[in-house]
Amino acid sequence: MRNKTSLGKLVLLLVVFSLIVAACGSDSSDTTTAGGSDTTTAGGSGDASAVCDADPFGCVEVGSGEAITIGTLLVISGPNASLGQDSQNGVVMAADHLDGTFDGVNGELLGHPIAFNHQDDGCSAEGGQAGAQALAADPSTVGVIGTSCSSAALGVADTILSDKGIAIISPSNTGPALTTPEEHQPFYLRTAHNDKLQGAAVAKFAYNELGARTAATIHDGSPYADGLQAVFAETFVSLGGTITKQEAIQVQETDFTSVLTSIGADSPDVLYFPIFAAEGGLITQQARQTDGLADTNLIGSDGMLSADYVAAAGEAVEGVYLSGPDLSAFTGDQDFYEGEFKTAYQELWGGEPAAAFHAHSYDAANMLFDAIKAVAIDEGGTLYIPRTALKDALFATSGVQGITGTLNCNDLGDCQSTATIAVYQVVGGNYDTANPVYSEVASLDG
Amino acid sequence: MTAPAPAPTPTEQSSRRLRFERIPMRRIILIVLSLSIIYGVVAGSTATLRTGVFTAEDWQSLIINGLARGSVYALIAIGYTLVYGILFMINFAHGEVFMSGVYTAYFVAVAFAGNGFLNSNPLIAIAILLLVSMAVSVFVAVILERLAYRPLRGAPRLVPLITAIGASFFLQYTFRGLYGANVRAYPNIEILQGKWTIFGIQMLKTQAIVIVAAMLLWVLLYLFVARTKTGRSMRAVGEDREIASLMGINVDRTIVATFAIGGALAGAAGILYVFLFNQVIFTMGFLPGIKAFTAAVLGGIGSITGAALGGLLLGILEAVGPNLFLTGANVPSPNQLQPVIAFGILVLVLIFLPGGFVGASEEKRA
Amino acid sequence: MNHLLELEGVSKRFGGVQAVDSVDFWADPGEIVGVIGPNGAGKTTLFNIVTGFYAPDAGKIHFDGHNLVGLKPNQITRVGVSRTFQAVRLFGAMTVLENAMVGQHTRTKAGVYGALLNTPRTVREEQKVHASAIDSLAFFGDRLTPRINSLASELAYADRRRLEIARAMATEPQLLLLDEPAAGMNPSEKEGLIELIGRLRDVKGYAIVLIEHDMPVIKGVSDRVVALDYGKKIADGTYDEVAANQQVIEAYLGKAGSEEQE
Amino acid sequence: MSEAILSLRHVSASYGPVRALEDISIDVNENEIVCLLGSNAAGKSTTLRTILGMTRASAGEIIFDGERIEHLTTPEIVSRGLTMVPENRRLFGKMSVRENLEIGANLRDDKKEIQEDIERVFLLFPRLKERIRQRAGTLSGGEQQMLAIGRALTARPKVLLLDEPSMGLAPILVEQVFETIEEINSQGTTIFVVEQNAHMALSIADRGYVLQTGSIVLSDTASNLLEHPQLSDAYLGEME
Amino acid sequence: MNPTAALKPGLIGGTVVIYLAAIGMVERFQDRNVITGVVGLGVVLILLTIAIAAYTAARKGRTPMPTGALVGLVAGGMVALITLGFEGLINAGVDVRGMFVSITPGLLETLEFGLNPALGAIVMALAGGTTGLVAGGLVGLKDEHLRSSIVFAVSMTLLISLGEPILRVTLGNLGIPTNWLYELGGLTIAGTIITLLAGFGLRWWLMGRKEKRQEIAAHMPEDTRRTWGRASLIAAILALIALPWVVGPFVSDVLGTVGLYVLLGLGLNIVVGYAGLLDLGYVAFFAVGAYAAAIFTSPASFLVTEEGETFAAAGFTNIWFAFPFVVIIAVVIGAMIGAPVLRLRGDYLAIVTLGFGEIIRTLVLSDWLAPFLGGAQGLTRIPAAPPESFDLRNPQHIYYVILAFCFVAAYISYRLADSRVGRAWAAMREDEDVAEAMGISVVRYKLLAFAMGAGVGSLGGVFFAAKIGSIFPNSFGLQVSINVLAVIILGGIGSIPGVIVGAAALVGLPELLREFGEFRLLIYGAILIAIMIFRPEGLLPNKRRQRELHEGAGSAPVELPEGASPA
Repeated sequence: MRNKTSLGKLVLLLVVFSLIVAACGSDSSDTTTAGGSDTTTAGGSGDASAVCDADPFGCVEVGSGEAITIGTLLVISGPNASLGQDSQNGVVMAADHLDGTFDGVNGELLGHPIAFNHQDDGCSAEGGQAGAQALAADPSTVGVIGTSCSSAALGVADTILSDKGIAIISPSNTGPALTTPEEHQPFYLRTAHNDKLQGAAVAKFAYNELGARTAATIHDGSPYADGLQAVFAETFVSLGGTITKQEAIQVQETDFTSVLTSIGADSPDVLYFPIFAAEGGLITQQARQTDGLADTNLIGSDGMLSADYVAAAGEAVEGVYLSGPDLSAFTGDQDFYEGEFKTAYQELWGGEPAAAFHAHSYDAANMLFDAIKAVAIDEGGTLYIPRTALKDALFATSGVQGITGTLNCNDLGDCQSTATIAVYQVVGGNYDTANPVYSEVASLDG
Repeated sequence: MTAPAPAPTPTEQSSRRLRFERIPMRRIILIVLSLSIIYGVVAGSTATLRTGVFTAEDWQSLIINGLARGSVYALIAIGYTLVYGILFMINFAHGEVFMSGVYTAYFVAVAFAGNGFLNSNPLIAIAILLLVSMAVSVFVAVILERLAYRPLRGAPRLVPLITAIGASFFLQYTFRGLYGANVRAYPNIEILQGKWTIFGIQMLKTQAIVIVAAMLLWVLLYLFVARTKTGRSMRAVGEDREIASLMGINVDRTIVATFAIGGALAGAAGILYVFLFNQVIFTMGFLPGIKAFTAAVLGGIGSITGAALGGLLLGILEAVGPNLFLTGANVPSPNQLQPVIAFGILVLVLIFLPGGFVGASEEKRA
Repeated sequence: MNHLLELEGVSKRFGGVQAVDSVDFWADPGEIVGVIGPNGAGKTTLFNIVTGFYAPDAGKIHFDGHNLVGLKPNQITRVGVSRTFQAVRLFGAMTVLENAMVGQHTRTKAGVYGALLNTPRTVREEQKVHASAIDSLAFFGDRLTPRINSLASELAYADRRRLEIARAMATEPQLLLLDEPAAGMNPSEKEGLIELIGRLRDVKGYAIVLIEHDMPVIKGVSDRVVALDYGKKIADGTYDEVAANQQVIEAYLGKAGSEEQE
Repeated sequence: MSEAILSLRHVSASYGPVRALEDISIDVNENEIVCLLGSNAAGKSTTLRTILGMTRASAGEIIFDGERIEHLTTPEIVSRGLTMVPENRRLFGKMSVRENLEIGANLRDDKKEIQEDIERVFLLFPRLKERIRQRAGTLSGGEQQMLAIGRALTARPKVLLLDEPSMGLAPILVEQVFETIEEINSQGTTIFVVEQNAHMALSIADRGYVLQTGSIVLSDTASNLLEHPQLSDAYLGEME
Repeated sequence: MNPTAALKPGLIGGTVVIYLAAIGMVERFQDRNVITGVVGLGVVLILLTIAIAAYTAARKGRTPMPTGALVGLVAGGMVALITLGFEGLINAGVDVRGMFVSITPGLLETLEFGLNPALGAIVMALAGGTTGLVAGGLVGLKDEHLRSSIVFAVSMTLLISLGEPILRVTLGNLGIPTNWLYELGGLTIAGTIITLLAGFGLRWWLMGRKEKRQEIAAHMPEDTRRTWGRASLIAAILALIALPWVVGPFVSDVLGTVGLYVLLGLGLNIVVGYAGLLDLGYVAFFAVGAYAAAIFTSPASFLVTEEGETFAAAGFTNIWFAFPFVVIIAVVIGAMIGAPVLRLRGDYLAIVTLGFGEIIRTLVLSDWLAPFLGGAQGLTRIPAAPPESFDLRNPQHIYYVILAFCFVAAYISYRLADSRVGRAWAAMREDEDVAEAMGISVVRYKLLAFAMGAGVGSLGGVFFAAKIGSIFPNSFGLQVSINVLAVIILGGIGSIPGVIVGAAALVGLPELLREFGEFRLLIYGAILIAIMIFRPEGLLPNKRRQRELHEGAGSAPVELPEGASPA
């Protein structure tokens, strides 16, 4: 994971250099070849050159002992950095776990180490473009985990990478537009759920389970929140409810009492604010102190499904509903996420996860690793990974258990095409991912 | 002038042109602009009030709220105003001075919460937090002056302003590197929870405390500046640096003292801020900083009273403005437009009262 | 209205100070008027009022048929009044030539399009500006011409004064207001200045009003001298008349001095 | 001239490229009133500013009370007993009369004695006592000059420098001011005054120097200077 | 040698290293190989800092070599001690990372060279000392040729290693194999040695030829020199034209972004550099340009109806037709915003313009105007401009468009600077009162500058929209204004080549080092401060501006006005 500084070589190099300088020209280069290769069986079969020639985008060639380069294109600077950093942590952990343990050292894939090319999507279109161009330009990029923000992907990163035949899997793009038939790019997939699923599920939960008939929404100007609240409002109205107000706030603001007073004037049954931890926490606190909102149910979404949010909201968080993937529906090792994974996360990154998307990115990275295993052809230690075949393998992902649920990629790249969306309630200062108060299998087709 | 008018001579022509140019176009545009804004505000407000969406209690609590956040702006604004009063530079990085103290005190608060001290001895704990926050802010402010601003004394005015913008980013990202990018929640202090009813008005304890504490600090500062030797030196250096040194005042030390006092108030403002909003993040200084600066300009930069009034006014306008002016006009999501109102007011004040509400007119000719 | 510049009852107050108190003042074409008075008498304020930097509280100002009250400084320059400043205010980062070229601003028209397209008109205009600036500078013999490409801030002090006058000349004024042109000059430079001011009037035909403390200069150039004290005009006449005026002597030397003289 | 409390030896100073003072030497003896005369821009103010370290001397020595001070900062020089009533008064206009007087004593800690000194100033200028709470900026010109002198006095200087105390004052006030200066001198303070009102200044001074374009052209006793034919040439021009 | 003299620079150097470590820079940089398997960028950062401290101190000391070694030893020792301190705290069970998130096990491992703490500390101190010794030795090296060649060789090696993302791809495009040079993002050992030798030899050779060249240049006749100048200009233009195809799409994209900032910088330069108005809300015009272009052309816009195609018929769905209108709109808006506020003094104007920038950003984000401007969802699907073969979404294509408009803007700037208008601006910048007295209508010229800046800025917006294809409100934050300002300040306010250098350094370099994006603003801030303190005129200053900034006393009044007017 981290480069070690080889002291001996460094000193040697310095000495050699000064000798060279002193002698002014006498050369004593000693070239060492990097470590040997151990052959592991790769999943792909057949004659590499034939397969590669047949693939319209060719193959990525990973020489013996060379690393398999995985790109990430996540927001790691600016105010949203914690979101992207969290996702990036998930990707790194997936590589770490290739050898079955979280030990801070990357495992190997098919006998090759994993190298990352971390790029910043800046949570903006221009950031997505620049980062995608950088990844696309590197012929060794096998696949990309990203982007963090839908605006960095839509028409930008998805197009640029698809044009190059590089698969891109987003752990946190939820904007519906990305996987509509008009907009979808052939190499784009995502493990995040489409807003259509989550927004609609929350609306159904509010109307059917909570018996809410009036609702208000707040978004923070991000396409994510705006998209979710729009789907929610649409579904809620179609179910027969009334939307009293659709408000918006500015990020990095801290005082939302005037918004809440305005919403409180109608005393809605539900306030849905699918935003992020900082502002979400403040809204939760301030809503509890607002007169008209005393009996209003507060609902957030996976942008707030994090320890950060719970901490930020303080005691006011009690009773808040949060939607997200149904982690309890995971049929594999029940304790893996809560136990081994979360412990390792804290160990490695020095704190609780700041967002929910590290899980999605962990799944995305594993999806990519599995697909590589399936299509790579090993010839004498050199791997040949055909790009189109890799993409096809990714789109063929079906019934795979990830920590966010079962991954079934549809033709438009939604790997949570049928997802179990859960609503958790915060009780006793925490939400229990093992015991959702509501769970629904939602399907994009339905 | 009964005779047929002769062809205008060149002088007359230019005279006519001058007569046209003498019309104060700018003033006319400004009057039209202000009238239309006043019309919009009045019409919007009456429409809102007529709908009766908001009750009197709603308005009351909004105003209290505005006062509380305005009090925080006021304390930060005083830091801008003090520095401006003495150096005539906008210390753009003052918002980061504010952030540095309260963010550092967070770790003390967490430790106190961990061992129960925070709720067993809340007053002592809060006093220590206040001290830590103020000390760190003072430290950052003084270092900033020494390393970034002092080498630039006497440079053209824009040079220190640009430096300050640089310092703002530098400090923000230094603290991001040190303390991380996550939002962090201050632990709850139990005695601050709940509401009080004062003069028949219900308000949160925290709001009441913040308003009172800010007023107290303001009075203390006012007395400090008016009564102490250091305060007098600050005023003297602000009025005439050369004559101040003729009075035996050490100008450098006085400037450092000014930064330190501004820093101390920012540190205190930080703790009041977390009473209200109890979270910290490395970017938290930027917006309050800009707003406090706006408040300082509103009140008349250089004036301590002006900064306090400007802060309160801005706080109230932000809290009440969008709902009052825009709801009636059927603007969707009016509260999203808060910056438009805040900065709109700033622009209008600077156009019509270049010296702010309190300060004397700064323009040297009409 | 037969004077070139005519001030009637002009007053200006700053806070508690009546800087200019109901002053009548005039200058005729081709006339050189010296304005004298002790420090703080309101001389520079008077200049600032005429050139539009201050609006008078009361009074009328006419110049060449224009009412100057309410005009901005740049408009007043356009109708033909130009000035220098008490503390030389050159564009220090510009060359000597550029300073003089700026003076030509109101006499030229080229705008953005002209500059971009480099139209023949612009080219001609630039040539004219250049020539006229050179011409203004040449008026000072070999003092400025050899230095046209040096920075204004690099000039010797007296040359800066000269350049400021040259820059004012480049605006092609009818009336030139000089604020203490001799300040900081040595006696021989002052001699030259007296000669120069005379030449300005004779060759260029300007009317000139100058504020000056240096009495030999005032005596050497003025057709008429106006004395101010505490914002009031206390004397107006030839140099000898004004110099003999008891009020003027008291204003200058102090009462004690004048008593001793008696 | 060993008893000189303040002496300038071959001092030169410039403003940017312009030489303002050229090799000037001045001695002020204890308990004297010495005046420096000269026309506008002759370098009078520069001389005072150079003594106080507000403008740096480019050459020469300035000796005060046996110590070289040309390298010290202004506050350090003031702390040694030298202060100035600046040209145009330059009071702290936003402060009250009392505060202006108090700030003059900024370097002193003896509260009681400061109070006594302030009372002494009020004795000298009873008008100021009436205006004790007023903001200095709202005083009339004469009152401002009184306050400026009072502000300098509360520093208890050994030598008081005055820069054009008569400027902008009505003749009657000018006389008052100079009478006060004589009185201050008689109480034991050495005076070095820069003035354009030559007759007034010479009438109270012991000795005088005449400055012309940065150089001393005349120096003599006050009475001799009053008679000196060159004085009117150099300073008053050809007015007489 | 005075040992205490080494204390201060040593401690400063050590503090800087600790700072860099504590904010996480060392650890993040260590992920990047400099020489693969030998040394990472984090360690290079530490050693470089110590070397600089030692070098500076050694230059002042009379005995450079021991001074340098001592400074390095002090710095290294300090770092070692603090590292040990952290180890101790962590071992004592103190949750150091609870506060300082960047003090990670990985960082400590790096600081200890992967050895055990005590041994690591000794090695760190010794490494510091050795580095200082080498740095001091360089100072002491009398042979100018040798010293310069060594410094050059090391810097070139570092640059070639850091330039790996571009160089590997570029060389690959040119068909040159790079396996011998690069490995896992860093240089190979063999590559390092070859690069060092090549750098050393190149510099040595160049230095030898320098004198000869100077001699030739001195004797070159005037017209030959002019021919040479013209030839090199043509060569430069040809190089600019050939560039995108040599460097490939990624670097072309970066070049396009750099070009965009050059365009914006040239526009802001008119406002700040020529007219002297500090505008902190320049992004407003960038936003106006981008949104106007999108509204005219995007099928998502309210102007373009599903079937009506009213605007399509007028040719508006094409960005080429739209852009003149966009510029006119921006100029009008610029004048409208400028008119009421231009009389404000410098720093007030700065804040008001900042406010306008925020107002515009809020408006494009708002739900209120969302039906027109798209609100949070932005405006997407901005169509590619014809002809189809010249798709602007292709970085290699849009590069040419931006390049062309940069030339236009540079030409405008260049022509204006020396015209009547430029003189009026320069005069106004130096002294508004005197400019007014010279007949210059200050308000009119300020307005002109503002409007022109707005026009150029909107042009930047148009091509931004064309390049990205979809625009979102968060692309138009205060950050953009600050970036553009930083670009022109770094390059030199008022200087046209300065804008290019500034954009290349502040926009180009960070794009190439995107993986360190989190430190971008930190470095921005540091650069702004450093430039203002040490070189306020920028890297490639405009001559006139340089004088203004260094003048100080030059234009001050000579004698303090004795009879100052009662103002």
